[in-house]
Amino acid sequence: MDLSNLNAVERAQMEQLIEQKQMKDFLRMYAGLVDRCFNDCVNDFTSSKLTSKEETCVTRCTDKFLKHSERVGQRFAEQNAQLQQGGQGR
Amino acid sequence: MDLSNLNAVERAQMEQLIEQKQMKDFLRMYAGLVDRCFNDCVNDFTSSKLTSKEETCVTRCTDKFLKHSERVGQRFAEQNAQLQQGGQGR
Amino acid sequence: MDLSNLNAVERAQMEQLIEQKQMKDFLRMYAGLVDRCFNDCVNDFTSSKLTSKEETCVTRCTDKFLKHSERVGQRFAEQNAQLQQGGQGR
Amino acid sequence: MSFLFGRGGAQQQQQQSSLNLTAAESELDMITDLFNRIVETCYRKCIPAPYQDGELTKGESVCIDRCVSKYFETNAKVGGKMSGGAAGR
Amino acid sequence: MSFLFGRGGAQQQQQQSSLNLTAAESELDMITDLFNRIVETCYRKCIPAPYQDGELTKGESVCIDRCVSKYFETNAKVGGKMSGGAAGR
Amino acid sequence: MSFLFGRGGAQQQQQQSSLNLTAAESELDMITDLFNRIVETCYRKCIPAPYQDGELTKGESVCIDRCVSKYFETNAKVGGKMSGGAAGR
Repeated sequence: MDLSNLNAVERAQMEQLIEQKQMKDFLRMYAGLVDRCFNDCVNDFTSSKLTSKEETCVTRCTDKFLKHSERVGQRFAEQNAQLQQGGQGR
Repeated sequence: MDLSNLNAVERAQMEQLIEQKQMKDFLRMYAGLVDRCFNDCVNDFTSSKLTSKEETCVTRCTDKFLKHSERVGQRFAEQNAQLQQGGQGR
Repeated sequence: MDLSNLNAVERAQMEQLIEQKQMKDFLRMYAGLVDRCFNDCVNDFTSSKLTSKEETCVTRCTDKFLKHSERVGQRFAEQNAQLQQGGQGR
Repeated sequence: MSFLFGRGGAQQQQQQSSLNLTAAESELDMITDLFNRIVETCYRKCIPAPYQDGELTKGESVCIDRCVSKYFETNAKVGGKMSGGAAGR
Repeated sequence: MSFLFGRGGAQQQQQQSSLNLTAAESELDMITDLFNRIVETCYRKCIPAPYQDGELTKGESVCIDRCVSKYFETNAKVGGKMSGGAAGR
Repeated sequence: MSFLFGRGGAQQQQQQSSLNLTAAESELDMITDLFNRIVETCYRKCIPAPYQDGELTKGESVCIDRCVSKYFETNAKVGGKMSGGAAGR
């Protein structure tokens, strides 16, 4: 993303904005992760506490998703860089 | 939610903000309810008016969802209060 | 949508707001279209390029969706006009 | 002093202007949201994959028309229940 | 000059006030979002179509209670993993 | 009077600055949204429950790589149709 047409004041404001958005996006991802793992793992409502099977599933789901998200991030950055070089620009 | 670190002016602004958000959230819930009940109940497109079977389904769906939402609200408030007392903070 | 209670300055601001929202809504529709057609058409991950079958599906999906969206727009405008006349307000 | 007085008057106009715009903006958002939901829902109900070609079939077109009509009717029905019946919140 | 100085002091108060409100607003948004997700998720898990009538059955009510409890437990579990373990971003 | 003139000049700078930031912010939002959609979609396509363990299998990793690549290709394809073909709105 090209920030070179912003002056110093704008760049500082943009950096603060990016920081706020990153926090907001982290919270969004966290909420989505809870939702996904609950939906995939929790189907037994004979008790009000998670069964040990459900706990294990939630743990694995969280680990898998975070690693998945990291890998997508790497491939995404590569694809984005290719687009920039190919001159398809933005 | 702890509003005690806000002064009187801020508290008034927060109360106005909460009011706006409640309205926005009510509209969001209403739109989601229409969507859910339409998806669950309406599958017959041989006519452009709701059949009486579809009308009944939509009525029941709406009633059930509002009672469901009320019950979740009660359990949610209890869970939230437990978290506050347990000192797990938020 | 009744803009007659706005004065000239407000009307100009509203028109600018509508323009920004239309751009935002176009981008939202574009992103949703990519997501839908990918979900419906792309299921073969034995290669990293779209197969010709997947390409055809994506093309048809895009065409169908845009025509669908256009038709919904026409019916939506008619329904909205009926509501205005019926005095049910909004 | 008239400068301050004028600013006060301008502030009041500013607030009323702001309220008018906020109300118009809320209405626009609601209509846009309703439209987007109908597009999404009626596509799912009327136009299933796999896609034979890029045109709408006669059956799909008729389905879309009826779907939009039924959605508006459902929207009104639910709205009626929520303003008349017990609030659930 | 005191006019300018006063405005500077008012600006600092404005910023602190703004931060307090932003923090309170963020917290409100998070709680609202959590509530809405639980309503959505537990409806899907506990109350399937077709709908026999407009009341909650005993079974549905019990399911809702347990669903809310389990969701909070899942929320805490995932939160614990994300603050303790490796960040995935 | 120079005060008023200066404020006018500052206002123009303010507007241009505001436009630059708005454009940069829009771009950031679009990229973030695309990333989030790819994470969601490729997880659904490549990593089905039940979960045997907390690591990605070799098959899942390869699927993710290809899914990201295909998603970018689809994104470009749809974008091309929408700028070149008939607008549907």
